[in-house]
Amino acid sequence: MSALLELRGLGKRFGGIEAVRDVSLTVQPGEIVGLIGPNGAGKTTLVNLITGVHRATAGTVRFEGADVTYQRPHEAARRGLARTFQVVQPFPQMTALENVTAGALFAGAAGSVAAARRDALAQLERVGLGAEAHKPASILTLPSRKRLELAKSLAMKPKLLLLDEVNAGLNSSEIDAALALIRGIAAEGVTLVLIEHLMKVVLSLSTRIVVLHQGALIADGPPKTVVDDPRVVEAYLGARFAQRHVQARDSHA
Amino acid sequence: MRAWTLPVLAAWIAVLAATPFVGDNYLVKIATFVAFYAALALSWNFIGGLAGYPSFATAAFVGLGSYAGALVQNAGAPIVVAWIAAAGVCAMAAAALGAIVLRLRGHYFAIGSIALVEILSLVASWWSGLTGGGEGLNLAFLPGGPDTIARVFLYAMLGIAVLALVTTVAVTRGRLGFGLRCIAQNEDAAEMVGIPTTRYKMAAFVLSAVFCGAAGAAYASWVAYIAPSDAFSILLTVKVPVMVLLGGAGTVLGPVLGATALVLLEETVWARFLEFHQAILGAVIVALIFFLPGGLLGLAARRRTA
Amino acid sequence: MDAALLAQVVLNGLMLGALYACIAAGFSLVWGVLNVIDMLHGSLIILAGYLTCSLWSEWHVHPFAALVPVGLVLGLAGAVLQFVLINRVVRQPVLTTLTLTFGLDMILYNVMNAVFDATPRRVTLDLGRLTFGDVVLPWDRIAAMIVALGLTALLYAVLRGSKLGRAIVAVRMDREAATLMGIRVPRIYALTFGLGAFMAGVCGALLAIVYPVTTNATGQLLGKAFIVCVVGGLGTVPGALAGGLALGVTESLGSHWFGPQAAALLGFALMLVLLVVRPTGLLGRKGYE
Amino acid sequence: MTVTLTRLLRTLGAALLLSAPPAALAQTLKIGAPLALTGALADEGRKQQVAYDLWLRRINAAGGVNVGGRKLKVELVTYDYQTNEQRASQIAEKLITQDKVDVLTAPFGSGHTKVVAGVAERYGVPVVASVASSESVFNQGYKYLFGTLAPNGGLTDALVKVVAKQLPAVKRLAVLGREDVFPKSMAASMADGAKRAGLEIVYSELYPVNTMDFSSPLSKMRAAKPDWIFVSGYTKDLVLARKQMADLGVTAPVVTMITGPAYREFAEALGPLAENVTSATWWSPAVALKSDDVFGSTQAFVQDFQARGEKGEPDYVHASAAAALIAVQAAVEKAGTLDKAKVRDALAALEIRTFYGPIDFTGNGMNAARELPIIQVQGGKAVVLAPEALRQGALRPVK
Repeated sequence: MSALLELRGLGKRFGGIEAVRDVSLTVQPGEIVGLIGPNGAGKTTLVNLITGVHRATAGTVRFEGADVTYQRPHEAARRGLARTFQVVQPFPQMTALENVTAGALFAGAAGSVAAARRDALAQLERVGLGAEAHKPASILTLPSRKRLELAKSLAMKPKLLLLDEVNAGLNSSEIDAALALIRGIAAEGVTLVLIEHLMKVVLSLSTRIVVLHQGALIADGPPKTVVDDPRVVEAYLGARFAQRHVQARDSHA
Repeated sequence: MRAWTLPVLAAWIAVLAATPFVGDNYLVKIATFVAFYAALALSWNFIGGLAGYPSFATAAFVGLGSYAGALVQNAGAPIVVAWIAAAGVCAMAAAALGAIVLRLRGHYFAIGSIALVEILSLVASWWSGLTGGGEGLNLAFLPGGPDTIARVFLYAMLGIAVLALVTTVAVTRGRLGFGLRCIAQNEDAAEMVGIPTTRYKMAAFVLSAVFCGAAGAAYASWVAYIAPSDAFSILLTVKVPVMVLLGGAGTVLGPVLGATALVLLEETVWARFLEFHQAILGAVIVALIFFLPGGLLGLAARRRTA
Repeated sequence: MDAALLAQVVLNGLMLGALYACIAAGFSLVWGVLNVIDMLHGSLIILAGYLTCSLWSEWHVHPFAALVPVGLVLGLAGAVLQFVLINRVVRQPVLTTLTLTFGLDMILYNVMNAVFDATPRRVTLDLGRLTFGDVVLPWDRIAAMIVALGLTALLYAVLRGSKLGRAIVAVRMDREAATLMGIRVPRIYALTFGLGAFMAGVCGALLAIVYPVTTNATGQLLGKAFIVCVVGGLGTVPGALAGGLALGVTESLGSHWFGPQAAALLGFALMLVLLVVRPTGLLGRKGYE
Repeated sequence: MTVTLTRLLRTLGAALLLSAPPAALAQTLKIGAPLALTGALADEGRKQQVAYDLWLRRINAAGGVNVGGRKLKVELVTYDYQTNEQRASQIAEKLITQDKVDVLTAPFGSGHTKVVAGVAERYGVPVVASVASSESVFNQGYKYLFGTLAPNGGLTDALVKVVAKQLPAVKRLAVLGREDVFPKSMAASMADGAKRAGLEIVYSELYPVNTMDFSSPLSKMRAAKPDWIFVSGYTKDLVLARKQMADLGVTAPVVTMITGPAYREFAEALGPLAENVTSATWWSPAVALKSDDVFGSTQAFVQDFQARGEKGEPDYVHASAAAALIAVQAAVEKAGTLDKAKVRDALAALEIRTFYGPIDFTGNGMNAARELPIIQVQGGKAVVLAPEALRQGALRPVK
């Protein structure tokens, strides 16, 4: 089975700044990849490159084998490459149901508006927003809006879903509920990429972790080894801390 | 769409269609202008009401339709053929011009669309070889008594308005309408959920030109003479969006209601206040902005939920 | 084509451009700060022209003396209008604010027609001209250049030097943050619109010498202001000046080579090209679309 | 259906019906006049209104129009069409169908005249235009459209003759015309007349309707070193062009501006700059004619004009507008009936002498061509240079 998503030498330069530098990465179907890295590491830029929001200045993006480097965002969505937004982007005056219907109707390619509406209602109930279906999206609480975003992404029938800090701003009980939901999505065979800061979420869900630092990949492997990799520690906590961490680990070994 | 929209529209069509049998030709002429402006308001609603792009290009397509229709009619084609040809020309022009102005948003789109009116007006007056320039262009004086001609053009304009209405209902209920509403509220998010925003905006812009083209061509056949400054009128290009605002933007009934109300208002106000009718219409527009933000339909909705 | 004629045409363009800059200065400020397209701007300029003509014909007040007083009168009126009316919808989308100012323009247009009637009138004053060989520079156009530079310098001084100016810039950059800093935004909006109306007043007073003042001209003035703002770009002080000069020279050369009708077309074409290629305009800054 | 909506629509509908006037009064001659009282042509519209009123007072003072032995009072029904084409066509329909007028006068604008004529032709209602002088207004084969102005070709021929006789050295003509019905045909017939008279056209361009600046065309014109500068346009254009000619040092022995000098506003707005600017016109108060119309003579018309409190002297627009109603009166009296077809035929066959000049409508409805007065602003007033019978002064070169 060829890779679902394949990045080769991907780069993005904004004038002088190189936000993403020479990233090569493949994602197999069914994987749950945690994409982590300190703030400003280029995580969201990378997502924007994959989904066509920004045009890559170097390298290629392949999805299901096809070269989609210069695809437009709506083409990515229709190909089953969906993403959620760090800052939730609803259609403010539309109801929650209509927001999700939009996903079902276009990327989800529902036969008709009515069919899309039915799909949407099912997804809303699934994420527990069935009651708020007819409320305008703008008055939903943050957790509800995050779940709305999830429901919309599901309605788009994605093959690969990029969850960009979907748990940001949630308290611990809300995170547990979100985790359960995400596990359910993965169980349905949707490949996931979690862009996250919360180690609890990343470690408990990811089958593999990729670390981005100053636009470049510095680690890629199972969660346990990556977390201990000195370069990752250094990226997050600074060089001095990294040495002490290594000495402490060697002294225990 | 509200439950009572279709019956109200049916009544509106019936009343206009009945004017030749209940009133004199002057009443028929007013009804014809109501239908003419309803067609323009419905056209504007695709791009301004649904997609939320404040277009001031209406007069550009009405004028282009007048000239295209006149040239085709003068080349010997029957009038209805000329009107259809004019609609086609405007569709193509909208596609070409849309590729330029639709890349802009908000204020810049508004300014870009007004520029289209001025540019086409200048081209029409400069290209005198084809359009007669400032001297204007004559059209054949159609045979037929005043009553027949009055009815022909009432039903012509009403026909174009009904076509625009049917298209509006189809679009509003369908995928395109839903997509345009998403674009209006958050264009980036719309792109993200899989809406090909460029193509949808282009479709709305073309739809906003097609019926204007046909109405402009029908108007040219009716008046039998067109000239650049009247064909491409800035007053018309601002009055049409005001009509949709007055009725209620983004709805099916709004444009029809707004066009009817403003034409009748101009009739009654103009006849009464000779000296200050323009100031009074200005005051009506200002009042509309403050007291009727959702337009007449907004009023109806507020009453229902209050 | 000899050099003198080319020099004359380019100078004509620059002087015409200076006039365009005066016309657009206030409009550009209101658009840049309040994000409002002020359809009233053309009528304000013509109103100032009528006032100056009356001052000249009734009391022989020299237009240059009338520049500031007429400007202040309009500035005050503009500030009150903004505070009472436009402020209530200033955050609405462009369609609302543009339609509102269009309605107000219809009222002002009708009142001016009733009070002054549409007969073109002018300050019959010949300021003479400067000649260098074949090249001629009319003094009233030179005055326009000076006033244009003056308005730009005034705007620069106000925005950079004064407390009001810094408040305007703050409001332009981030309305919410400005409010948090204790800036009474509605008052700043009123003063900004007032400043814009003041500039329209000064321009109108100057125009009374150069052009016949009639209500028929309000549309053309607005059209030029649109182009100048797009070409020059919003959000910078010299934007209107740059846009005006660019448009003036383009029209002058265009008319010389391709005829007057082509020149008008060229002006709009220049705008459309810049709208697409550089929506921020020649000097404009990001974030003012 | 919400209460507010139905109430609003009902009040609008009722108001519309109220605006239709009550049934026609007893037999009167009803003349419909669409006038531009607001909008771009408000100035010119008011001139027509004043002229119509002067005639109306005279005719009703004389007891009315003599139709088949009965004296009928005259009623003038006017509406403001706001210099708006759509409004002009609506008003024409309203005047004909609701006010049931017997005859129409035409609006000021040439284009708007053609639109009103189109409506009137279909109803068979005679229309008399007072300010349409280019053939292109009369080229739709309308049988019910007439115009009191003689074709503007006559103007330029008279101009060329005067200049050739009084300043024979003038050979190089520059033409700057406005891209608009009347001014464009004036520029074309001027160039044509000059060529026929052997003059050389050294510069010729058209400027767009909303021009705000003439510096570029005038600079190009100066380089062509003309000795006769011809500019056509509306008062606003001509005032601006004349001022910018002074600004840029563009001059020539003969400066002709059509029809600037014919208007009092031209000289007032320009002051000294208006001196020695020539024009051709269809009428001048200096044309002292006796006439068998309600006024009797040119002086009487001028006195009525000033008695009404109007400033200065009447210009050709006033005279031509009054002449239009004189023609209507003469036709109705000749036809002896208000039957529109018969009044139309009477108009076509009309040959009368009025204070404004002879009226003899030709095939396409325009008044017959005739020797038109050439005027020049001298001492702030329009002085007649030709024809010989009316000469008040000689052609002075521009300083």
